[in-house]
Amino acid sequence: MKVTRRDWLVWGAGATAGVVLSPVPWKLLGDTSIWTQNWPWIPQPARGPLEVKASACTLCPNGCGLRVRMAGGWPVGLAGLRSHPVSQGALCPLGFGAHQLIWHPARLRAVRHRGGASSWDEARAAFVKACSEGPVGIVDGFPGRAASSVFESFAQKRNGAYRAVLGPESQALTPYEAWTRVPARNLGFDLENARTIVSFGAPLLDGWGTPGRFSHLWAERAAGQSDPQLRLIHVETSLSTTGSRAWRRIVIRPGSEAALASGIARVLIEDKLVPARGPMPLLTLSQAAEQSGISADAIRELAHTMVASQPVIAIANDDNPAIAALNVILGAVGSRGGIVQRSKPKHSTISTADLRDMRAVLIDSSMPWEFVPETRAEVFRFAAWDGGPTRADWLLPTPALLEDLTDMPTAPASAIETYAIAAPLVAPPTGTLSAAQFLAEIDPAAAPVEKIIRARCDELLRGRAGTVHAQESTPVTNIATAEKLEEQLRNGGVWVGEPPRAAALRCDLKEWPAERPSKPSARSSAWAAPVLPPLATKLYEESNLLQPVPRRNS
Amino acid sequence: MFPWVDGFHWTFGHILFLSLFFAVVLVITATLISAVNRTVKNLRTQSAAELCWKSDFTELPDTERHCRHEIAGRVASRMCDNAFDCRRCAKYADFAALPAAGMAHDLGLKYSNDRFYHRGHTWLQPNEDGTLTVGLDELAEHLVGKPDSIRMPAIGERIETNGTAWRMTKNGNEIRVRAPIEGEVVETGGPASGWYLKIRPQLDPADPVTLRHLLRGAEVRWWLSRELERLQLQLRTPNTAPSLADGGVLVNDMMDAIPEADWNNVLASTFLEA
Amino acid sequence: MASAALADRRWIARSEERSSLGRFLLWLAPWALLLAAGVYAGGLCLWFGLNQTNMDNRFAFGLWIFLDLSIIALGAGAFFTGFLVYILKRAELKPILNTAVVVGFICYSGAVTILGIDVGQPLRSWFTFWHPNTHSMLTEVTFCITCYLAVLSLEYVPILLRNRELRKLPSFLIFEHQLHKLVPVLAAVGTFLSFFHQGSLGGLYGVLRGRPFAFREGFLIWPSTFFLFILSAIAAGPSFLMLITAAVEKVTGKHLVAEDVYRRLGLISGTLLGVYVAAKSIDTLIWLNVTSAAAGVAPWRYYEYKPFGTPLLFIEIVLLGLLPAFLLTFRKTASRRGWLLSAAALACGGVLINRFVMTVQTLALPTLPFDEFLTYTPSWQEVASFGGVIGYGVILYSLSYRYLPLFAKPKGDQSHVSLG
Amino acid sequence: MSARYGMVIDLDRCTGCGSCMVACASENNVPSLPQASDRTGLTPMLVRRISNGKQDESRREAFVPILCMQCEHETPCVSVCPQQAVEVDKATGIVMQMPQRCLGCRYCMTACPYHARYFNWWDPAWPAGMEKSLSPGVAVRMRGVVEKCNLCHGRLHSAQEKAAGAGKREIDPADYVPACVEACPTGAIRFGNLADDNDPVSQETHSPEAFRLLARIGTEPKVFYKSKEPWVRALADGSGAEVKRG
Repeated sequence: MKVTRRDWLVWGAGATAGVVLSPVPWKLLGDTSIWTQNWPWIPQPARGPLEVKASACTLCPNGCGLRVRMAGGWPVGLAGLRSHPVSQGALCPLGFGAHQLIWHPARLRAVRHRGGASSWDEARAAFVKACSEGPVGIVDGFPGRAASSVFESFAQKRNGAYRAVLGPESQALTPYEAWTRVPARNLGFDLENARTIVSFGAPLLDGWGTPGRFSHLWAERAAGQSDPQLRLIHVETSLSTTGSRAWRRIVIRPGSEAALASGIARVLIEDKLVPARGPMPLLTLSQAAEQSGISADAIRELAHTMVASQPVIAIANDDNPAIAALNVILGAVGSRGGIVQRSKPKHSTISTADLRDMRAVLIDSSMPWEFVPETRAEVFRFAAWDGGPTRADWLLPTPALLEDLTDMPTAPASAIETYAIAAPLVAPPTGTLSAAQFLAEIDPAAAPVEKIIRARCDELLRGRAGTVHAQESTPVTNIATAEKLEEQLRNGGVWVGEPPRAAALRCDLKEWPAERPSKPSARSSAWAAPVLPPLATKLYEESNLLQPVPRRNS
Repeated sequence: MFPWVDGFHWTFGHILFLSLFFAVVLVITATLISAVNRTVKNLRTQSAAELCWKSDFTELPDTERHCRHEIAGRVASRMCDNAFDCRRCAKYADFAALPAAGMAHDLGLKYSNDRFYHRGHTWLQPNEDGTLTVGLDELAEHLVGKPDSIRMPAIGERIETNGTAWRMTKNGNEIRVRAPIEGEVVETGGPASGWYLKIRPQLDPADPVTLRHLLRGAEVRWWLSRELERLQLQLRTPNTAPSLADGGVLVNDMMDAIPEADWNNVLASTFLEA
Repeated sequence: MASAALADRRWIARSEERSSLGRFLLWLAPWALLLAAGVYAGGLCLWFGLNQTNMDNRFAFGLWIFLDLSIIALGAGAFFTGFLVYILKRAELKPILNTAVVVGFICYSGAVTILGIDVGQPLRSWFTFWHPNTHSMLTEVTFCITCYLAVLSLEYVPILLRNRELRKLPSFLIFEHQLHKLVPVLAAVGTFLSFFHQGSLGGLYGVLRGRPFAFREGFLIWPSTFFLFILSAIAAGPSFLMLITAAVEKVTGKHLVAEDVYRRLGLISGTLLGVYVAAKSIDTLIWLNVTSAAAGVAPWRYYEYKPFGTPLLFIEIVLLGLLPAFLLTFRKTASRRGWLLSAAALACGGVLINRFVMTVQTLALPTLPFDEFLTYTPSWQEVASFGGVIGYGVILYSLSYRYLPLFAKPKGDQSHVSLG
Repeated sequence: MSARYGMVIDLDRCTGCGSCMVACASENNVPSLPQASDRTGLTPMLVRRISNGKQDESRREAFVPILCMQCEHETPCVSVCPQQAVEVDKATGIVMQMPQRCLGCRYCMTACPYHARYFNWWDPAWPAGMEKSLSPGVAVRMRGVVEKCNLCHGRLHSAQEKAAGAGKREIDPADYVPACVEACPTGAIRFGNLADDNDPVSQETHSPEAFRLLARIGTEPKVFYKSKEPWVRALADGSGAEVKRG
């Protein structure tokens, strides 16, 4: 029969009706909708036994205690370790996302020489050659580690220079070195016992020192109280988080912290608020007021408030001597709730040789990415991540946190001495070496990190002092062998020394140090890694909480 | 939605809401189904042709729906409202009684007084044996000439008044010829035989009402002259103008003679297509 | 071309005069372009997700919802005319019944299409039928709109089947005939559904106690916006029909509808608009003095944010409410085509503003005291997809006008024959 | 017996460090998409900086952690969801979001006065290998659905499993602590069972310093705030016009 247009119309109509009435389209709809609920390309979390391990964060010198949740052999979550005596279960916001840094797109996975691809052999050859041609400088961000002593001894042998670059917390303690003859690394702020804390721009609540330490103090003794046990007076040039949360907030002209300190000191002495312990500042009160941009009365009022509730301590955000001198006037040096000596000075020979004269400079991964040595030497830059353009001839990939064996000595500015070990929880990517491992390969005679750590545990054991804080705390005297001690520490235990003997610190300040304006610190926060955890980057971008930092790698 | 679906609660809200919803769905589907159902029934019974015709009739342009009595000059102006089925027309008798107009002038068309003419240009002639012969009238024959193909109904098939009698094609035009009367096909002819169908009518042809709806006698001439006028208007093209201007003799096989004309419309109005 | 023109002519009713095929296609071309752009933009949104739009967590609804609400309100003419003709037996409106159905079908199908793009997981849209939450206004809307779209399609079918070629199939013609006889039932169902979903669309915002600017007290489960939306929709629907019809007459240069039909529509539209404006004013007063105070917000604070503010309120209620209501009912103005149409335009504008205020302004205003007033500009994808709907509408309407009996012939009622 | 988990957030203790945000995102497998902005990102826990509007020395700032308030009465998002993708868990009082049932109509987002709901505008994605760091027990949400804080339901689940393993009915409260609570260095966010009158947190909600955001719209959140500072307490009702976003 002949097919006419009419037939087509009828069939078309019939077909449409038929299909719609049949279950086929609905079944298809159902299946597709279920399919959309798990697209094949949506990542699924790892299955596998969940285990929790304790360790220490190695991204900054504060070495907060880490509780690492692991699934399928990979870290899937970080949290603070409550048993840690200093960090007390807290982490900085960056720390909570740090386990993802292992996978950061900017992770360095191969040796690079002046932007081009290279190999460890070439790097090693170049470094050995450099060593044979002249002295090498080694720059360390977290002094006092086993790795640091590897650096130190290597530099010594090559009569090079070992240079430890300190964060603002430690820098604030350097002026006392001259007056107390105790190296800054053995000093600390006894915040725990202070009643009044005057911070000259130090971001006490925003990345100063060990995050958990001051925030706990503040939360327990100050937060929201009109007359707090712990009075936080924050001197700053523009509103900061710490300022907004402080008990009192003083706004001064940029760079006039020293002037204000002098003014306060003058008032303290003139009004006999303190027994005269030191020289009179050079600045007059009116000069101080004029420089700092607040009235003389305000300075006087501030001085009176400071001594109203003692002990009182002033904390600078740099190595400004005037503020240190203020502490001397306040009698805060060597007294409870002031600047205390937390440990005996160890014989350390920090050479003062200048990096400029070096043939080669090795920068450890513990140094912030921004750090660029003022030298024309060949620069060997160790880092786990590429933080963007920098002046380095060699980029050498190192293990990241949780991948490398590191010991973490006392945190900067801490009043008590601690010692922790971060044991590797996951294998580092192939082709990564830490600076210490690199040097050990070159100088097999030198003691490797493992040996030094063991030696230190042995030392701690022989010292018969202190306690190891883990789930339960054990006095060192109850620990049989160094192996046992090291094992405990490797499992996240923290050794804590005896409380500091404050009186033991003697300080004599002849004349008031020369005025100089405070310089903004080289290291704004303790964070040392070249990149941020992606989630932290997200936090910066998706909230008005924190300002994006230039270091960010997206 | 259903008790067995996760998350279903037997709350008043659910019951009220869903019963309302299903009621609505039910009504809609019921409407659809009943429409389909009735359609099928109509198609099965014979009423389909009538329904279609009535629907088509309403779509005819006004000019093609004038009452036969107006054409015959009995009334001034009247539109048919019975779809050309005078058997149903209540007013028929009254109009038929009125005097018709005088003789129209002679046309070039032959038509016989003993034939009945349908508005769809078929004629019908009663035979002695009670059957009726159906053919295409002269105007239509002139128009179509020799059709390319013809589809005749099967013998014994029933056809309906104004339904399809047979189909023809010419130069790609589908032509559906409407049946002048209902009945059963007893024999089929064709152009050659001068007639197309022999029908045994359903009703008695002797009964005057049976063929009342068909034109006869003088009416036919008036009607044909109107149809010619229409053709003149529709086919007014240079080469045809003279042949029709004076109602002169129609050329044979006009569809071949004047292919450029709008035959779709011409045929539609000739064979009463919507 | 000639043969195409002939073929095209076969599909056009014999008694109708239509422009040449060429001119018709020329007319369609720009709209087809618009439609194509819309399809492309919509495709982008479906394939790459809603990040293609400028909506965000705060502006979770944007241009699309605003325009959906608007065209659904304007499409209300369809059900309301049906209601008047079949339920209230107002035969004089029959001439525009078919065009009303087509306009309604276009509005609703367009809105539903856009909603399909607007949801994040279109493939799961049917979940609403599977796990309906009967407390949600959106469930009501989804159910009603789906059903009503079905109704509109059923009402559209008879018009479609009366096309000159399609009718040649007896089955189609009979089906048309039978369906047409049942259309009153559909009209009744449509009325029921429309009253509900027009209302629920208003309820959508009225129930948001989290948005004090939109939240309204109400009657039983229905906030006052429920009833206001119904009123404004049935008030604007006839006006929109007038505008469409007038536009078609302008474009085709034909006189399609008797003057008194316009006046009748105007009167209906104007009267309802008057009632609406009164109700709306009372509602606004209650909100200003009672509702918002109960929610602990200073109502006038909401009107401090520019560009929205009290001027918008004035425009919505007086300029685009009271004024057209007056113009449409007042004999002197209503009898003048120009006045009538501009009044109708104002009325439609009023409904648009109202839908805009309810959707966009509600989201722009802060709820938390430390929120800010946010603004949002739709992305080109959003605009284009909606342009597509407009293109689709014009094309579908033009086709319907060309090939279907949209405007029943002026001579009496011929739209359908009754048996015997 | 059924619990009513809730929080008291001491705004005086909040230093705005953001630890809770990162901890939350990490725990709940929130992707860190570079293309996301402050208006299109997923921040189930969002700390917002507010100030008393002053610009001089008297300017004070505070930080308000915003998360799902777990509204108890006429929960706005629950009643509006067209397909029951949001429900209040009777046993815990937690407002549960079921992403696999959500069709992404975002009506709940317009309903939430706290802007605590977020839409997945993009496909979730992580840098190569980083998916290994996803926290187990929390499914990744697909594009086109709404999500929000569910008080670390994954942790509740594992706590329940642990309890069941030990043959106990009730979970040990120590086993169920949301990530943000665990992360807060100042203990500003406190979490507890408000149905238990002996729970210190439940008692804290009755302190005169405690308040709820937009309490007057009557959604009765189970997340309380407290502060001694009057200007911060002005947040309690929407009329705190003097409080501006930082």
